[in-house]
Amino acid sequence: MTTEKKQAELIREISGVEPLKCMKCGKCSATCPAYNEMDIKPHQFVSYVANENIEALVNSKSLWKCLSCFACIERCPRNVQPGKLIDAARQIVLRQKGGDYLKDEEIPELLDEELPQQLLVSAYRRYKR
Amino acid sequence: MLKIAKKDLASLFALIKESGELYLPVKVAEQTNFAAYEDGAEFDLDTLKSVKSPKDVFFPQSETLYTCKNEGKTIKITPEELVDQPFVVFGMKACDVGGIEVLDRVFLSDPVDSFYAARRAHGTIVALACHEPEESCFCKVFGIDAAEPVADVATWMIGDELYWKALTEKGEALTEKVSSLLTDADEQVVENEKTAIRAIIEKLPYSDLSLEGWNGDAVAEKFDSKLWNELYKPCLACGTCTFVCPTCQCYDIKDYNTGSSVQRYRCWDSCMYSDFTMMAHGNNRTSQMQRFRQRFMHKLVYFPANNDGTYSCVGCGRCVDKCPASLNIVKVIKAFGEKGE
Amino acid sequence: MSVNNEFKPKIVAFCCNWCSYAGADLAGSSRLAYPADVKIIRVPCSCRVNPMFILRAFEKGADGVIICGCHPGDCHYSTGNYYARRRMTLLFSMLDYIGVEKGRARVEWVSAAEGVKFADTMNSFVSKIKDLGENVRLGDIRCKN
Amino acid sequence: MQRIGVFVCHCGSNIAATVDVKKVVEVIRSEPGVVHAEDYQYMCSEAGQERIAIAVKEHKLTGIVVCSCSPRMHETTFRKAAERAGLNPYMVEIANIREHCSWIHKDINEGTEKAVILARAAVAKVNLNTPLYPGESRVTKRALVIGGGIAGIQTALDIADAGYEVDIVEKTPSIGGIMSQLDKTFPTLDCSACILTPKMVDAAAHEKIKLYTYSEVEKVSGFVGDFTVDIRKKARYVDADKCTGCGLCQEKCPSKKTPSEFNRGLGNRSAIYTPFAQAIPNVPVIDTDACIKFKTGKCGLCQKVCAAGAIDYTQKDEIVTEKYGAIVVATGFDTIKLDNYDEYAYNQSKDVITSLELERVMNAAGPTHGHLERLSDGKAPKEIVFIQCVGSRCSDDRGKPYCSKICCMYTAKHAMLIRDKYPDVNVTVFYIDVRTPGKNFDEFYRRAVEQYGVNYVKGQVGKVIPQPNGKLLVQGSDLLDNKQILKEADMVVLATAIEPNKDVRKIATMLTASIDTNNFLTEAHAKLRPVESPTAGIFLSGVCQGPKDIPETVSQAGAAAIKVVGLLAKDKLMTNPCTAHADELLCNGCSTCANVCPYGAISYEDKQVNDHGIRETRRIAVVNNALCQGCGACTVACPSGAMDLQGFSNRQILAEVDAICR
Amino acid sequence: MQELITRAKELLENGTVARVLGWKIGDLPYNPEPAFFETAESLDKFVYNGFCGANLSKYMIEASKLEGKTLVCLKPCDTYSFNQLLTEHRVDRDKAYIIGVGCKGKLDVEKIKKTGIKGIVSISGAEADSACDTLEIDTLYGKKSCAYGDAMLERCHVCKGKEHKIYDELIGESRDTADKERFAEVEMIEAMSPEEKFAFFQKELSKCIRCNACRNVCPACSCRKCVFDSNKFDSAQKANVDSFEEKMFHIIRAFHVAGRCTDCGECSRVCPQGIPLHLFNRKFIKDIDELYGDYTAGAEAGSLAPLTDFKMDDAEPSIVNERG
Repeated sequence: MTTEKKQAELIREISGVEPLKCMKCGKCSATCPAYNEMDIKPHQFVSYVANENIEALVNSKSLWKCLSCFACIERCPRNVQPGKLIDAARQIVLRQKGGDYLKDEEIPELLDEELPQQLLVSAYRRYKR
Repeated sequence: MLKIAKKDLASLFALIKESGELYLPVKVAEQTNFAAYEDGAEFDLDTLKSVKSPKDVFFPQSETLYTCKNEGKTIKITPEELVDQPFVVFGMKACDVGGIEVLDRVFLSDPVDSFYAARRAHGTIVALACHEPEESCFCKVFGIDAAEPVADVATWMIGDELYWKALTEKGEALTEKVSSLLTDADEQVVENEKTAIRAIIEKLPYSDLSLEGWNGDAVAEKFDSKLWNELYKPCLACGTCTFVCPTCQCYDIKDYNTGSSVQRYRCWDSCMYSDFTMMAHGNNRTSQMQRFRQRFMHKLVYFPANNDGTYSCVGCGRCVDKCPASLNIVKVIKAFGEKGE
Repeated sequence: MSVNNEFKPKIVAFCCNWCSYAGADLAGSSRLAYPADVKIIRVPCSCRVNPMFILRAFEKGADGVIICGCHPGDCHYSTGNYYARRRMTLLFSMLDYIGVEKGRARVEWVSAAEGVKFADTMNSFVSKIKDLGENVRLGDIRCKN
Repeated sequence: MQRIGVFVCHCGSNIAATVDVKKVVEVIRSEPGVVHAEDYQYMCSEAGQERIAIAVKEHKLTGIVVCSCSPRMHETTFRKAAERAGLNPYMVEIANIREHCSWIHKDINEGTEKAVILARAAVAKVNLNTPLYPGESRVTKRALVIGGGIAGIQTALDIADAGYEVDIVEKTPSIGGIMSQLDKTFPTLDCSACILTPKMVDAAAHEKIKLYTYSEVEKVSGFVGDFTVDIRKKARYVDADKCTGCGLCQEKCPSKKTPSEFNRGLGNRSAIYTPFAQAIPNVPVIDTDACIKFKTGKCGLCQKVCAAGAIDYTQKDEIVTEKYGAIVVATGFDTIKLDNYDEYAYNQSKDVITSLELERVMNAAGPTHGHLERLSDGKAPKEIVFIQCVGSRCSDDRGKPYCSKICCMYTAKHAMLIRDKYPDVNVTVFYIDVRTPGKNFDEFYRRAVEQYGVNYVKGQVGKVIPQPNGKLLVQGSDLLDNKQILKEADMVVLATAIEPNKDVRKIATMLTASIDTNNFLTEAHAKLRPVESPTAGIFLSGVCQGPKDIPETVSQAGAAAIKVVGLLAKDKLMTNPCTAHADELLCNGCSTCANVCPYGAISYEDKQVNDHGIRETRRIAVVNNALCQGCGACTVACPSGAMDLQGFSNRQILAEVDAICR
Repeated sequence: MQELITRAKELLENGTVARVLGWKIGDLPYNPEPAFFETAESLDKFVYNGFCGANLSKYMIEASKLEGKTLVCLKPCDTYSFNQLLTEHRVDRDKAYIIGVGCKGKLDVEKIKKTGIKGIVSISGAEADSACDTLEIDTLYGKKSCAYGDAMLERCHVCKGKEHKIYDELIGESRDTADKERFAEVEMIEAMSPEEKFAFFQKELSKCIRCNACRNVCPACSCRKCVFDSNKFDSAQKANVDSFEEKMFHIIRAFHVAGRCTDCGECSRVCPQGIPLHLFNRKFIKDIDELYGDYTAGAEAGSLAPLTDFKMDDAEPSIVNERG
């Protein structure tokens, strides 16, 4: 089994997402507030995992642009839940790096004034070990 | 009086087996029943009562009578061969032997049951006295002495030794065959054992059971008693009491289609079953009450009526031990006693 | 090995009238060979097959029993094979539990168009039964002679 | 003991080549019960059948085994031959020694041996055969159609035209159904009313058709050929015999604020109303919830203005009991509720509407008299966005897992009509797939794109955000350009999923017709019996069975009608004698069999039995032979073996098993 | 127990019930029998103790045919059986007044005897209101004792819980007795090789005497006439001539009660030969749970038994070959 295949399986396992359920309607991308920041779009996440193209996925900007707002999860008509895939891909990276993606002190300068407080808390919980 | 050390019993059994089958209590999956002794089998002389009585040695639960086979458009009938080799039953208790006497009255009287008769003729019974009788025993009530069984050979297990005494010609012959393993013994040890056993029997809870009023003349009054209507109610209509009983003798005759032939066989039946004595028109006894009554009337009234007052119960207490609904012949007798019926 | 070659298993196949029996007919009209050890009993539906039939076949000396029905979802009676599927699953599980060799009884879904599948199934089933050998664990001794 | 004759067919060399036919005859002769055996070149030929007839007479045969080809081929032939010879046709069994033997085995010994065993099995079975007689039940030559939409109307017309009486029960005040609410129909763009109204009139005028409008089916009993149905005729408070349909009452009614069901709530109607102008019957009903007379006791204006004196406030619901031979379910559909789809702002903005509402907006008789305008401010829209698959193809519990099938086409229709009438309006359609399988369907869709310049965007809309300026910000994907689109629209039209009418579950239960997880009625066979329910005598028409467009609905309606006619044409129903039956003395009344019966053929009765002298009343299973199809599911479900199947009885099958295992 | 008797007398006397179905004191310390009491006086012989293992729900089939209501004492596990009988229309709810009686685990005298205790004269510690952990046993051969748990029926060690699933009122305390894994024995057998499995069952079933106690006591075997007593399948063989017949009987019996068996354990309790018959039924219960979702027969009256139900995506029978 190739590394990518293993990783793809790992992503499926962590996320519990079955990418084959996707009917390629694009509603996730249509709904995503961070769409324009992303190089790989939410709906493509699904096909990247389905096609086991993980290397490109984990190196994408999108991975860290996703706000985990779960709009895509909420609205996906097929219960594919791309947001969980993105999250799982992040987990993979984190596990590989073996550490935190960000240091605490790096965060304030990255903050956007308009970001909701809740998101901050959520981000800390997610990315800080 | 002869004896043999308990540890040498395996050799004794091996020797007996050299000249024919040997049936004795064998433990299989925690339960002790009489079975043909085979090398490596675990014989068990400590358990007082085998689950089933040993009557199936002489009257198997199921036996083929004859076989029919199509040959073209004709049918060939081959009767089953009768037992013609000697065999020994070891370890029957006094009550079990009493049971065989009851069966004799049925199967050896005219018309003689040739299958049963052949087995009786070739079988030698070695009976074993009851070392420690149990609370469900009531053989005394039927005049049976558990301390001194009457069979071809009587034996007593006392401490680490088995005491052996031949009582009949068959018994003598068997003793002769195994004499190499037997040594002389002190009669007094056995007498002491008998006294001890009888003392326990006196203390058994059922020993004072009264059979007053139960006899062959009591047909009408017992039959019509209202008590049956209450007594039968817990009865599940299973055949446990019948199949563990040493005296139940009813059988059904059925056919088995093997594909290439038809085997006519007989198998134990139970008067507790709804299809017992089922005939073309239906059944004589239509309710469980009637079937229940039949069992006890047969044992305590009809049988004595036809057999010089002999009851067809020997007080082994197996039904007391095994009835799933805790019914038994003692409760029936007592219930009538209490009501004075 | 020579013993195995001589062993002619008795195999009973229960086929539902609408799919599998027709599938067997198609296998026949397509001249697709399978061993003559297989004898087919026609039943209206796989749900007509009572576990007692299967045990009875083993009792009387069958070495293998196969039940064929319409594919799930295609039952002529809509739902019969769904019931059959549960019944047979439980029965086979029990046979396995009491120590009967796995594979002595089988269920296959064969449609009326699957003549090839029917023949293939019978070929593989017969060879499986030949591997397993004679049915000694189920069966009445009285029927053995 | 039977007297069985065995007839072994050579089938030319088809059988004889690999089966020693003579040997089979010789061996089978010694089987118990066999009194005659012979072979012949072609048993199925006239001459072969004649030999059977002769043997039946000569040897006084009571049973016949034919060793030949598959029973699926010639069982009927030989049964008929036996019948002609005076035997019960069910005393015939076939041993299939061609398809299952001669054709697959090459070795003649092997083939012969197997043929003998198959013959033996058949003999063993015939030994236990008993004469079977098909049951008969009479057929009431009248059909009931539940639902008066296009499906129901068409079914009724086709049945009536074939000469049978048919009643339509419609729960609303008028027949017409959803089709009457449509403006134009794809792919020809005919006016819906123009093609539907004549059919409604035909149905009303047809001497064989009786309409029960504003009525509901209350109770159904009986079985195929002989249903008894209670119909509740709800009180209209208007005497249909007197009413002239002048409409004055509706005009004068002071209570005019009730949302019109017909206009999908986009306009209002009076308390006394007919749903629409062309309603049939053209007799109004009083909505007691809205009527001032009923609410306060005062008013009574309609009664005063009615010259015909048709208004009767004392009318009561009436139960009519009718007998039918067949029942057609044509209960149709509705659009799903969009309460769970907040992202499309349907409940927030009046300018987000469903396609069915757009039909009313576009319709000249609708709330805007056919002018395309925003319902919020009445302004003409310049930018319209259509969103496809709203609630369709959703595996979550908000929507439906299936494709609603009609949306792609009607959206193309709407887009085209708008672009045609208002060329300055931009139309954008967000789609996931465009599905146009149907005659002239794809051409129609392509016209929308190529001729009318409708902008199709592949991608779903994520959300619709009402803006302070009254516009609707539509945020969607363009998957082909891989970009997110933000578009300001004046109107958004949602292609809302359709679902079976809510009442269908209740009706299916009354009819013991099965229903799938989406509440569509199940057909008897998905491919071969698509217009019949598994319950005999119940037929399916229209969307109650699955999403359909009008032409499909009409075709299915016709198909259901011909099935009904086929049934009603019979004076009596011959029922398959190979049905289940319960041994009364063994039955426990435990309901296990009924639980597995796919046809609802098993019911329970308290019966007096005499069980070997024990007389008691017992709950006992009773099989309705008209409904039972003979699958045998109940026979295995029954633990006591009380249920058995005639023609495939336990003992017959066991005899075959024994014969094979011998 | 006194509370139970008092209440029963009250209900008899005020006419709520026409009779009481409970247990009558036996003539040995351990053999109370199921009994009907029709008068307040007769209730003096009523007993409820550790040896009242009998599941009385099946007696309600006949009692449902009688005039008036029958007060029936049901232990928690018996209520499952009652519900199942109710589901199958075999008992009449309106004819039953159910007193849910407490249960502290029921005793098996065979287990006591297996420890070598014989000649039992009296037993203390088995009373329903006793909280003893040890049974003090007086015998003809001296005083003995036995831990309550060691004398308990197998079923009580894997008790489903002490909640009554159907009742009119509850009387008496219960004690949690489950201390073993319910499917452990089944799993142990499943893990055996086919040869070992076969040897195990061959040995156990060789003891079967076809007395039908297991069947006749079983509340799920409520058929008016068992298929093994009728000629419907030529299955009325009666005899134990060959091991096949016992297999056939026990497999088919287990199959017929599959999805209906409440695991009340009566079959194993009554078997005179001590065959662990529950192992058949429990295997099916385990299979059903694993393959078709957890299902407890009798937990709820009116539920659809797994064998009269299906899912489109049920496992194929070949799963048997795939599992271990």
